[in-house]
Amino acid sequence: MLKVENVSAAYGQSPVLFGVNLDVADAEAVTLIGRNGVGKTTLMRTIMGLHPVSAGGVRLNGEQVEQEPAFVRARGGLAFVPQGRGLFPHLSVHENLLMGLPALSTRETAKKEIPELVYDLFPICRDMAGRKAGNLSGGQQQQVAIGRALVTQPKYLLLDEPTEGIQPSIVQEIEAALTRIRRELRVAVLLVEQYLDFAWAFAERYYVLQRGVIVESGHTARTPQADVQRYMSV
Amino acid sequence: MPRVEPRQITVQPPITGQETLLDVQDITVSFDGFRAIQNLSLKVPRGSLRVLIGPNGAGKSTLLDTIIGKVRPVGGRVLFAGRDITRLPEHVIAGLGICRKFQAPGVLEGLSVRENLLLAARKHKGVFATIQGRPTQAEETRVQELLTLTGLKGKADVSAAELAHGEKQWLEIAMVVAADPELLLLDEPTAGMTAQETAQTAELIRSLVGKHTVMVIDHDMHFVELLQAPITLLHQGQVFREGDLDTLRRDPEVMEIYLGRPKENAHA
Amino acid sequence: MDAVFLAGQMFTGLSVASILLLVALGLALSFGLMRVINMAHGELLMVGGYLTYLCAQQLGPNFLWAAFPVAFLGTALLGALLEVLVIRRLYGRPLDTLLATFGISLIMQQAARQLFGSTGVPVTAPGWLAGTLTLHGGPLDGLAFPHVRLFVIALSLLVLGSVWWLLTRSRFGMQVRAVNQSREMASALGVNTRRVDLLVFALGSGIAGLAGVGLAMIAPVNPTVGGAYIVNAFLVVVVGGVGSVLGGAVAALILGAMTALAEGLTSVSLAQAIVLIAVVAFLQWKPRGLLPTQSRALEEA
Amino acid sequence: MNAAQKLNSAAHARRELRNVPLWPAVTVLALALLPFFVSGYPLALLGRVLALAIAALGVSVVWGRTGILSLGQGLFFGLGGYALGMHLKLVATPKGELPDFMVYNGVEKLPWFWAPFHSAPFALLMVVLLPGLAAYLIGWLMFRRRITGVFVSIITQALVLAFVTWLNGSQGLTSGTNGLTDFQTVLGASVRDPQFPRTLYWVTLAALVGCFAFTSWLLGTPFGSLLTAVRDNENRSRFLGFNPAAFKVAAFVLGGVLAGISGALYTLHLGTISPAMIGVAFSIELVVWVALGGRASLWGAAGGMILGMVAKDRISSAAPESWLYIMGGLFVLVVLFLPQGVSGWLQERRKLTEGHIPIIHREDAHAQS
Amino acid sequence: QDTVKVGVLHSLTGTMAISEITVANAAQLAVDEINAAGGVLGKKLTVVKEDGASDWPTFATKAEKLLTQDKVAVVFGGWTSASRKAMLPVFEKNKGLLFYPVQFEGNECSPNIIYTGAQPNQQALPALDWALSKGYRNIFLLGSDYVYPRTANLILKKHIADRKATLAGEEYVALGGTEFSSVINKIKAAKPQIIINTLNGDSNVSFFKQYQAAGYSAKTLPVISFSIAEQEAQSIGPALLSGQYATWNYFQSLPNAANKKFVAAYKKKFGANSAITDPMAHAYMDVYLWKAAVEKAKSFDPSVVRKAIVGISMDSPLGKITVDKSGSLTQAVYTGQSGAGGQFRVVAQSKGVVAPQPYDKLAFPGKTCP
Ligand SMILES: Nc1ncnc2c1ncn2[C@@H]1O[C@H](COP(=O)(O)OP(=O)(O)OP(=O)(O)O)[C@@H](O)[C@H]1O
Ligand SMILES: Nc1ncnc2c1ncn2[C@@H]1O[C@H](COP(=O)(O)OP(=O)(O)OP(=O)(O)O)[C@@H](O)[C@H]1O
Ligand SMILES: NC(N)=O
Ligand SMILES: [Mg+2]
Ligand SMILES: [Mg+2]
Repeated sequence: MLKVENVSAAYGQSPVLFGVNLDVADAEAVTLIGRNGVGKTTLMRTIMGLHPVSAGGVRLNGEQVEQEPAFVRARGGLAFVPQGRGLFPHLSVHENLLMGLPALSTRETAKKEIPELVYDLFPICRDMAGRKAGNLSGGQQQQVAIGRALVTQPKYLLLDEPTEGIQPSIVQEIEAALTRIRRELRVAVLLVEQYLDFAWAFAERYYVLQRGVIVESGHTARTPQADVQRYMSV
Repeated sequence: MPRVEPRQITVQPPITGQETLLDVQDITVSFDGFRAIQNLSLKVPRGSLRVLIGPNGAGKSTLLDTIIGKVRPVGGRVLFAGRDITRLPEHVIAGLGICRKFQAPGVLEGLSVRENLLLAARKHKGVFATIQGRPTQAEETRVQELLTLTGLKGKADVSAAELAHGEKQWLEIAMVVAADPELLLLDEPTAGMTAQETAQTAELIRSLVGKHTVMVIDHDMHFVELLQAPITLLHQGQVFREGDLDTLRRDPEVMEIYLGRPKENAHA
Repeated sequence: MDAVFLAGQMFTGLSVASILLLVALGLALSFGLMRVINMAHGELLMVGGYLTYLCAQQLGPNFLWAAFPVAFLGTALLGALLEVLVIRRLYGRPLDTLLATFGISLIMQQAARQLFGSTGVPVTAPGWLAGTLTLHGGPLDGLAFPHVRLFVIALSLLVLGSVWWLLTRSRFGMQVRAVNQSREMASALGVNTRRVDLLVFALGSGIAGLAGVGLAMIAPVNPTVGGAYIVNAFLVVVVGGVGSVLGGAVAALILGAMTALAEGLTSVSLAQAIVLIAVVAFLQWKPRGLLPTQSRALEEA
Repeated sequence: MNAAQKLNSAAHARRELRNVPLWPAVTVLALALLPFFVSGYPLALLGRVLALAIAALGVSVVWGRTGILSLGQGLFFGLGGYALGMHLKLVATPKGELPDFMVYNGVEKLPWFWAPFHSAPFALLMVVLLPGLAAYLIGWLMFRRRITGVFVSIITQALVLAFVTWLNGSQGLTSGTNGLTDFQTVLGASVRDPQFPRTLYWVTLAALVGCFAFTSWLLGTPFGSLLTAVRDNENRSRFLGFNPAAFKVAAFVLGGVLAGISGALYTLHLGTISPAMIGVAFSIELVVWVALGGRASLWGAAGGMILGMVAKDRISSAAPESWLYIMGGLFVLVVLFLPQGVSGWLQERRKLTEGHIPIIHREDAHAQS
Repeated sequence: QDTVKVGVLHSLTGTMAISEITVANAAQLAVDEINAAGGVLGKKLTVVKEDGASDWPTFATKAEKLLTQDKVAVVFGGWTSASRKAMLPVFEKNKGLLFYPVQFEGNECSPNIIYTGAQPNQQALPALDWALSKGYRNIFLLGSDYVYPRTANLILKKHIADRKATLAGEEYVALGGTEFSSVINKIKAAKPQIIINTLNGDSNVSFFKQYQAAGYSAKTLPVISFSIAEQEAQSIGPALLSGQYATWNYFQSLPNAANKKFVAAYKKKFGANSAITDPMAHAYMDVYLWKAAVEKAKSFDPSVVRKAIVGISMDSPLGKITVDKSGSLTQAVYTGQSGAGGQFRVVAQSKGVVAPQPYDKLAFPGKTCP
């Protein structure tokens, strides 16, 4: 269970998140939606430990981790694919994938290698293994970034707008890949998306964030997209 | 305004019967031997709207890079209003009337949103001109309009560094529009936007066409549909197909390399 | 100019290059990888020199073998201390590291002055390093290679090889490069970035200590000796291409050869100005150094 | 629009400054009246540091505004100083004779580039023109080739070292390490006249005020925004049609000219100009004090220089054997705890008390490459 | 008031601190001794110590501070000629008095400076004479690149030509330079019989380390130095320097009684391992010289003291010295050979004392002090 309890966060003196509560059960798919600038990215970064909480807590597998640095959370099973992909531009694609391994350093049981599944899901990781990641096109980078997150063998995968700038066929592939990941690896996913179609097709539950506050949540199956559409309009 | 030098006007007739504004002739771009663009030719008539689609890595952004002088082709040339701009410095190309929105938003972080727009709207771009000239009334008005149009009015005096990703996206679009160039190059303008914002952007772009020439890259087929414009599909650095969206949607090869299964390209 | 003189100058070039390289390698780590502009690097060399002196005092003529580990560990520890107290708080602010480490260099100089006296301490190379290897007969009859110089060349090659291997061939090196490119993402992937930073800075400092041992054989050991090397060391890193160890090696060779040539043809005091101008001219041609690290992403962002 | 957001814009900060012209006026007036209450060494010291504050303005433009950390400001400072120094040396040399150091170095004829410095107007022109041209040339060579960040810092450092090495090595032409000393009269006024220190102080203050006013006016024009734009996103400004190199060169020239004026005045204050006062260490020191005061603001830069240099003088006299510990420690502490300098810290505090949003740009964007 | 302030202005930090700190110490020792013996004209001396920081303009500003703010009666200080030249206008303008303890190039005689270090004819020329007398006739001149070595060598070259000896070569290295490969290579090609060395500061350490590494020694190619004294010998390492020569007005090993007392007192105060050098001895003696002049003038007024000092003569650690009217000393010259312990054994000395000659007759004909 990944639990966000009453989290507030700020940039300097300007608050962005106000007491956000959210949870993701094991192997569950949850989507977080909301307009531009409401704080979705900030929340993801706060969960990952890349941005400090000003109040509240984050619980990972029952343990309070809001004071732990990001690498401890990564080792505890949290993986993050940021908006903008966050590849290491000067490292090759293969090296980028290898960089997922340090997260396994404290897990004795884990095999410390790149799972074959990654190549299966994203063949580009093999085809372009030697290229500098910074030189890939946007869509190519997105795939490598998700692949790299999988190398860490996460329990919870945080995805910040993974379909942004991806060609339609690969969006389908990513969607399929994410579904496979959930099914085969039983990884829980917290997905930030602007595209309700995709979000609704993929996730079981949803949260709506508005100006730093969760204003609604529920099950995608029971809520028509149209009901949340108003939160997305200007 | 670029001066058209007669001897450089191309002899080829424009496709749509209008004057050709952008004429990409047989360019090849190579990165350490990897050919991101191969012998690509493309003509865009003045006042038209052109959509560029294609798989990730097809070379769309690289094509724009080449037009604005960020990347130099190893072969071929780019004519703008009849003038060969292939080897001109970037700021000169921009000065001729080509402005681009980048895929990753590029705004001037140390300045306020308003200052970003004012600089983009400036007509005179030399060192001494900037020392002398305060913004003109026309520039101020234009900036006000754009602030309203893009919903950034409330953040006009906020430093651009503090904007969220999507807001930066809007700001950059507004900057390109404020620059009032002959040719606008927009690289994935709607990435990260909601459906409604996407529709707004399409409307904005359509309103520019005629007075301006616009080339748009995007992966969002809803958006592309709204633009109602001829489409060029690039693949592996070459023009793969040209046509309208419906034709392309029926093309099995296009589905294979780009659109995916027909049922689901609704959402993406 | 006769053949022996010319050959001698070529050896001078090699010898100068080896010193430049030795001094620059530590910087290539802290500056090239962590973007820390360590103006106290020269003072870390100085510490290496003083530690060599202490070894010589304690151990007599066979001090050299002890001096290497002692100087390496001693300066590495000092580097680690600096990292924890100061550098750690300045990542992402490269120009601020320059100012802070300049302050540190002043403190270290003054500390050395008060601990060891202002005059400097004598370190004499052991007997087996005192001789020369002299050619007899042939066109280069009389050409001499001082043992000390050969020793420094060997030392710099050894350090170069180790650093190159560590950075480009080891897992640790990969993590270092990753942290350098995005500290946040590296951390989000489970890398303890603080530890990596600490180790890299300590390692760079340790290498400065090793360089200090080599330099003590041919140069003074006193509170201000660091200043003599710092500018040239930065030039080597820059000309080589920031972040490129091999580029640094080539740059050191070129600078060394140029120095020797200019000193041979003009006067020694003019040569330095000539070399400095030549470096600036070179950067006109290759603004990012010999082997730059380039990427589309960095430029676009 | 809420008040909080309002203040964050640079434009607004400038407008606000113009609304409170009181305290600058008071400061200048107090400084102008000072010679009636203070004399001797304290006045000389203050005059000296006011001269250096002019160079600090240049550092603020070049570094704070444009993001170019030049570690070679000493070069331009020196050119201004030597331009004036050569004139003063010629004036102090009896007619028909060569400057003494040339005689001792076996030089028999006045070198060609010395001759025009007999003319005072020419020398004064050169105080501005020489550093300006040098900055133009160096800036053009560097920025045209898109050399950025630490590369610029290291190249400028190398250049100043080359200049100093050349000065030291060309004793017949430059008097080498000794530099130019023993001046007698300045534009007809004897440097030993008891009134001279006061006059010099006022001239320096006037020059500082003039340079300050000009620079702050310039930064208030769109040109100033362009410098920020170029600093934060060179590519963006380029693709908007501005030539970043031109703006960087312009800023660099301004910084160079200010350093040159500063160098000339400083030479008058000290009565000597020598390589020792323009080298690498001096150039770094300039930057450090500007950082202390706050590089982003002209007030901060000038104030930092004045306070820093006075503090250095006092501390080194009070503890001649251990002042380096204090100075070194000060550098470290300032950088650690006042990343935006004193002025940045004050501004942040003001915003805090008024409930505004402070934004700290931790990254020196230009230094990333 | 029963105290009077005196200034001590040397580089306590920076590159020159290597040489100057101990000189400041020697001046301090003399002041302490004088205070212990009752002071000067019944007044105790208080030292105002300032750091010139190896930076010439700082010498000027600190001198100005000492004169105008502290109002010291006299300043003891300076090492490099550049620092002296920077201070000179300050002393002339404020009518102060500076005692300068180091050998220099001559060509200067300010009424406000007492030059007690050697003039060229009290060090460089006697050294040349000695070398020629030993049969070393092909000479290489090596120096730091600044005014003293350049001018000293200018004078030496005139005399080398005048004496029909030959100049094998001439090379200068920037102050603080540490790389001597090329220089040694050039020396090798020039095949001199002796090197006259005017390197200053820590360049000497580098030079001698690399000179020895290249296979040279005092036996194969002797070096006679003007800036290497007991202290430098200590930091170079006495072994490296063994057998080499230096010319000075003073060596720690001089057997006179005043020197024995001075050496013992210095070691007592600053440590038994201290090495004592010519500039230190000059600085120590300068304070006594000033005391003698003040007592003769019965005034602390610098201009009165300056007049009174001419003709004063005393027994000092350097032996008997006299102040001539140009404000320089008449003093003896010694050439010493370095031994294993870092001490110099006197191998030659001038016949009696040598009068100062601020302007060399051959190099700068017709020039004299006013
Ligand atoms: N570095 C920063 N400094 C100050 N404010 C910031 C910073 N980054 C973001 N903000 C502000 O925080 C708020 C939330 O930003 P965030 O990036 O979390 O939004 P988002 O929901 O992810 O938006 P988008 O959909 O556009 O990615 C925005 O109002 C933004 O202006
Ligand atoms: N600077 C570069 N160095 C090396 N390869 C590059 C560089 N820039 C682009 N490429 C390569 O050229 C190809 C085309 O890239 P480009 O960015 O133009 O694709 P795109 O069509 O814009 O893709 P996307 O839709 O993902 O943005 C890609 O394979 C990319 O890896
Ligand atoms: N006078 C000297 N040694 O500089
Ligand atoms: Mg976001
Ligand atoms: Mg693209």
